[in-house]
Amino acid sequence: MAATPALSVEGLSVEFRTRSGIVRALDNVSFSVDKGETIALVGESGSGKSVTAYAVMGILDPAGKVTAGRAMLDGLDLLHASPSQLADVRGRKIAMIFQNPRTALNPIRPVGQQIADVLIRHGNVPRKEAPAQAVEMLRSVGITDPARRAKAYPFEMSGGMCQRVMIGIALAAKPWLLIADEPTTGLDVTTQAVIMDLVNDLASQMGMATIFITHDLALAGQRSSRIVVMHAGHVVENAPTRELSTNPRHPYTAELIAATPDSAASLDELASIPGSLPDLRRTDLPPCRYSERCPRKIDACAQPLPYAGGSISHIVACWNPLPASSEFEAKASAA
Amino acid sequence: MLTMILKRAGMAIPSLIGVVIVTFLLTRALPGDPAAYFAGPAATPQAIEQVRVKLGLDKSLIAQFGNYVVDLAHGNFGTSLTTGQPVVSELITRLPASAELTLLGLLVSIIIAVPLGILAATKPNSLIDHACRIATTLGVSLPVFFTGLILVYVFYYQLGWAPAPLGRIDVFFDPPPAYTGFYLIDSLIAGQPETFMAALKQLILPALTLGIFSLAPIARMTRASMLAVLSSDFVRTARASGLASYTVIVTYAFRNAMLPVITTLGMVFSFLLGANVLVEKVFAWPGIGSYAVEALLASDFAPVQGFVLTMAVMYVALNLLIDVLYGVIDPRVRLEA
Amino acid sequence: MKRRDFLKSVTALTAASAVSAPAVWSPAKAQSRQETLLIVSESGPNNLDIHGVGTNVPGYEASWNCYDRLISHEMKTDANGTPYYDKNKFKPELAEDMNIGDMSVTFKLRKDAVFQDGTPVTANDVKWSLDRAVTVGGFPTFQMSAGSLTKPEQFAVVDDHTFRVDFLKKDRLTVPDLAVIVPCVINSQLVKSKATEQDPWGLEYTKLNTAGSGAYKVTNWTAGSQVVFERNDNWKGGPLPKVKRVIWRMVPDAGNRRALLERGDADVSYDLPNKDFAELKTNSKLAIVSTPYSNGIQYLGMNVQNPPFNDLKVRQAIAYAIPYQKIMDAVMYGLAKPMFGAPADAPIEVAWPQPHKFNTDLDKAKQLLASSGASSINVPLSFDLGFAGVNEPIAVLIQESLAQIGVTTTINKVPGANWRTELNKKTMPLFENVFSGWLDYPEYFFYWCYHSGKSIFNTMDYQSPAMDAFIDGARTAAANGDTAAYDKDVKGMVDLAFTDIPRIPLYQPYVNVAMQKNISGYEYWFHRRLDYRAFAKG
Amino acid sequence: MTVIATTPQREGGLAALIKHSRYIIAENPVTGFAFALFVLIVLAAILGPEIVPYNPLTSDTAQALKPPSAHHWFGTDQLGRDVFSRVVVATRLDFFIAVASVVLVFLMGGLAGVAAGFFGGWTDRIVGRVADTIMAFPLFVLAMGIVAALGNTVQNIVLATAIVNFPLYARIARAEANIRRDAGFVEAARLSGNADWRILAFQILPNVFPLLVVQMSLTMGYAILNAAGLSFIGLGVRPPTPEWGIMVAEGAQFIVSGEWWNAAFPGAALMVAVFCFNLLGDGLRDMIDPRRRT
Repeated sequence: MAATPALSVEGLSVEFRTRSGIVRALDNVSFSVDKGETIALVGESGSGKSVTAYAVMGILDPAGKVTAGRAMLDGLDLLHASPSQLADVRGRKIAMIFQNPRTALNPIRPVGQQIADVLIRHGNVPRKEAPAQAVEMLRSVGITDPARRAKAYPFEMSGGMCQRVMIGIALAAKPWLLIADEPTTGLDVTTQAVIMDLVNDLASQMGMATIFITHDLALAGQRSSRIVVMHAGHVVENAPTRELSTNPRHPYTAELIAATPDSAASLDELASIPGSLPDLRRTDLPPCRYSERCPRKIDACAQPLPYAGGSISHIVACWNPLPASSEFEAKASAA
Repeated sequence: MLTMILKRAGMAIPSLIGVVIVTFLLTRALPGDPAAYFAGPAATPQAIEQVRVKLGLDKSLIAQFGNYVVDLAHGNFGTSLTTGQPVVSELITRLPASAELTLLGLLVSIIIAVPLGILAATKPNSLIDHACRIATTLGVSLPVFFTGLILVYVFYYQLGWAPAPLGRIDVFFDPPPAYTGFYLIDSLIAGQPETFMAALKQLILPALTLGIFSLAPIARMTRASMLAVLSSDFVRTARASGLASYTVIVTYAFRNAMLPVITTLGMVFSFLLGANVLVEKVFAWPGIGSYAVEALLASDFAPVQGFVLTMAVMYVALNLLIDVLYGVIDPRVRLEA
Repeated sequence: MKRRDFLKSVTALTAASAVSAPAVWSPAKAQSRQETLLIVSESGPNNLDIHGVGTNVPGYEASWNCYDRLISHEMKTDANGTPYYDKNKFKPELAEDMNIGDMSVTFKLRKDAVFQDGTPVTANDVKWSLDRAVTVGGFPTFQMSAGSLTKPEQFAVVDDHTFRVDFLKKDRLTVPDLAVIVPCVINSQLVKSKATEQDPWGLEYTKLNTAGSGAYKVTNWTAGSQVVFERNDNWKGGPLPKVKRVIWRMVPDAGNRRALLERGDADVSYDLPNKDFAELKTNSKLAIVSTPYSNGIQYLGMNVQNPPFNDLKVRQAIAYAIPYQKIMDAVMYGLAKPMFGAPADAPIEVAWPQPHKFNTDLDKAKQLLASSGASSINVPLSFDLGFAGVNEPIAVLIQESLAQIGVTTTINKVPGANWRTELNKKTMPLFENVFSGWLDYPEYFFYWCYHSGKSIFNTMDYQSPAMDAFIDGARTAAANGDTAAYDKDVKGMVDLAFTDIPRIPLYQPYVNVAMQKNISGYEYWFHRRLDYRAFAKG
Repeated sequence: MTVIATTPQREGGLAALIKHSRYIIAENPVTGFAFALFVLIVLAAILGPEIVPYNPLTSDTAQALKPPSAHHWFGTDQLGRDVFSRVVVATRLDFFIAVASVVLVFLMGGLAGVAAGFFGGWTDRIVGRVADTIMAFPLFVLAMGIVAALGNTVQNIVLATAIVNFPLYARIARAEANIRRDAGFVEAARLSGNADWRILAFQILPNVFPLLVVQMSLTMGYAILNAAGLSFIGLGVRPPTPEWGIMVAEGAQFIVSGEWWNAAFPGAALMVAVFCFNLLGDGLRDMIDPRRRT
């Protein structure tokens, strides 16, 4: 694995103190993303993918607490960095865009000004040049007539345009890593494709690592080189896209693929996954949180999860994974 | 923007009419009989009857109301029997006194309560949050006149720091020329720094009294609205893009949180106008509140009606001002109006 | 060191430093401060003209100082050395000379007297002013009638500087009635020029402006907050006053008024609670002068026409059940002359006010109540909210004491404006009130308080032909100078008032005035207001 | 960022409440403290007259204006009455004024508002106009006018406080009722044949009630302050009944002359009560809905 990891998350665990008890949102989550690589964090809503991103960015809800783990970015452990260190890194080295663009922008401040704020803060751009550079930024994210648009307010722009502005804000200081938390979910399909192309083009131009968080396995497949599947706060499988789609080892991933409509499969073949995510407040959670819904459950599943299962590049946390197909086995063990 | 203002003003007309009717009935329900009061201590029944006719109180209620409305249309608020002067001129001289005191009280309250509210919101349920809440609630827990009396006792009587509670300006200073009626502004216009200082010193204690009394609603509203804004998506984006905490909290969060706070300011201002009736009594302030109270106790209708109507108009004007301010702060309102 | 003394020493310390011309005054202001007298009181005038409709008591003070009258009173000194108006000796003011004939009195006016706008004072002004007083109605007209001055025809202009008043009937009160506040001399040219047909006497103008020849004129009046008087330098009515300017500020809160005095920011105040006066007397910083109300009594009145107080025994029971001494101590702090507890054998004097023989004796009260056969009594005890400072604690003490003899009362606070209406109705069963007459003569007091005529001050609705006979007899005896008949009638009316006891005198209140040590020249007048003309500062 | 997919199965009602309030108290000690104060006040209101050392009404002029001492913990007032007994006994009257005002304003304002929100049309317009008219009045002067016109009995003070607060309650109730008017469960209730008033009483009101409860605690504080203000200008409770407001107003004249305890102790009691009610209001709001803006 030649490329140095832009970000490596090791053993991340997060808990939330809520009115009705302690929620163990994340348990021992580990993955890494290399410079220029785009990986996808995939899972049902509530699987902890966004929590991971917020934990890494240090913008967890006040009730949330990182209880274990590290997130190394350029030698700095984000999880234990001081607020000022974090403030310097956020926006400059690591940036994030969110799901519903219109509410994610300041409603009473012109969009150009919002980009200029980041430029002034991180891009050490002098105050009087910031507005011009912001207009340039708007142009680079594909907004037509950026000079006029810069003075407009978010409510005067479409969802797609707002998303472009958000991307402009995120990439203003040319960060190393961009986390995109379901950036296109709120948009129509055509805009969705345009935005995703934009993100990929800019990422490759800047050699930027990208973590693409989505619940849409198909979309993840098209846009990322590696997929990390999460279930109820656990990373259950982490493998290159093609290998994962053709040879899913974890029963949950297989179920997910079966439940994802692609051009080939017809509607009625879609299987729905039985049961639902376990309540993470329970104190009697089994080590493998999928076991209660897993058809391949065996006695071993009561043991603490193995993390080294499968090859280096294809990790699966399961005592009774699906058999590895011949094609990948040889290559994996060799590397 | 203009259409919005006219629309709001239009909507306020029915409530103004309501105020006129209710005040008229309320003053007529006052037990005192002004004719007897103003016929003097040893008046014989005929003398009282003579005064009653002079005041036009012998006519039927409807006729009296008719005359009252006609007078009102001509801007004639009638004459106050307690002070013997036309109500209009009294209101003109006294309204700035009360407005200046109440506005300064509000300013003091904002300067203290808003930062407290923001501080409390940024660290919810922390020690500071509770301390802020306790401090501001203490302010509102004491009757305003008692706070005033304690402040006078401590800062004037014992320590001598504050000037004598003798009204708007030191006895031996002549008030500044009356351009606006606001001593502070007038003395600045007239370029009299010494008068400005004298007037300011007199204002400190009463404004502080009013300020303390209105800390709680403003601080509570600022905290609640800041809490809501701080948990919104765009603040999360601002934090995620590493903006300085000052920018996030003040430029991004607070500017959005100001909107509901401003509406509270409107309500608090009209609340304070009522409360400063007592502060005016404690600080011998020649304001509109103490004027109305004396008139009410003496069952002197004209000033009470004049006072309440002025307050109603001010209340409507205040709400219009708030709408305009809304427009200034929130482009959505401005562009949609 | 008791806590209160400690506080007092602290205040004495801080106040002392304040009095010695605090550094804040710039020289110009220090000089003007020296020539200005600052008076603080609870309420201010509602009209500058004594003839105005509904002019209140503070209004009297403005009129007294800004207008002159034909005659005024000489000064004598009372028991504790305070100058006290001599009710029997008159001194010239606008009239140089006065000679009283059989049925008239003729005045010679000063030649040099001028009004404040420079026009000379003539007999026509005097005629116009007195005609005005007897025709505007209300209190001024009633006060003139007290001295049998009722018709304009009585007033005759002999020549520019001679003026005659003809008597309708002989009345000893006529001449003194010309020295009270009401018959003041007004600048008739000026006021007539401001009059209109609905307001022939120019009452609207004189309400807001002073148009007289007095020692002071009002230069600024913002009702309810301040009145400013400037000295009229060419005043001829007497020696030129020393105080150049008088500022009279309304400070509603009694506590603040006391603080202003103690810190030396105010020069004079006269309506502090008795407790403050009593305490200020003991500390050395301020000069306190207490003078009994001339011809004034605080009393507990009962409506004698309706049960239960139409029964004499019930009234006597109440008279024995009142906690007189408690009232003197806890409410008046000794600053009043007791009107109760005279020894049983003490003879009735030819004077008023004088104490009655009742005192607190609950057993006697219970016996009287039992023998009266009155069933359980439950009545409201009303008083004027305007004077709650004194009336309320008295009411609470009386309520508690009456409860012990089975009489239950509920306290009823009546706002100032409605107090006169309630009095006029003469329906209140039990109430506290104070009455004092300007003319200090017993028959004058009894004529308004005990005579069966329809006066508002006969609040008890007391109708007694015997009492009327005594009062009328005394008035005619006084007019004819028949002292023997006069003494017999006065003793008769006082004795009847104490046996019928329609109202129970409690005490004769004091007029208390607190002044800084450097203020002198306070004089006690029948109207009990301040006379700025005699004051001096420094 | 959804945290809980499924809600936990229903624990026993009471257990949930205790766990829930324990969480609130732990989370927010101030509300806990306020609740303790509230209990203290209620106790003083109930037991007051029985446990006080002196009869609050007997005067003893020999003992007038004595500073706090062993027999008179709070000293004595102008007529020698024990200030401590009067302050404790006054709790009952002040608590009554607070509760009565709040119940009255809830009935008047709350119901009118709910009716306006639910029925809309004419009711809405009338209630709206009445609320606007009252809002346009300077609050305290309106209260004074009512008490001056009708006489200063306790009932009139309560009525004045209720009328002055009517617009606030009407507005809150109307907004809540308006939102819930077309809510699913209301439609369901209507479809299953419930008459309008039944829907109002059993569906809408229970939902509006929690928010009004928050406002009611604030109004309790306001009611006592209002009574005190009225006493200061002579329109308060009739003497000699002990009530904090009038005791503070009468005691105020003794501050300058050094007898501070006359006003200080009733003032402190009043402050503690209003302080407790306000904090309780904040606490209740957090318990019901932390983000809801009043």
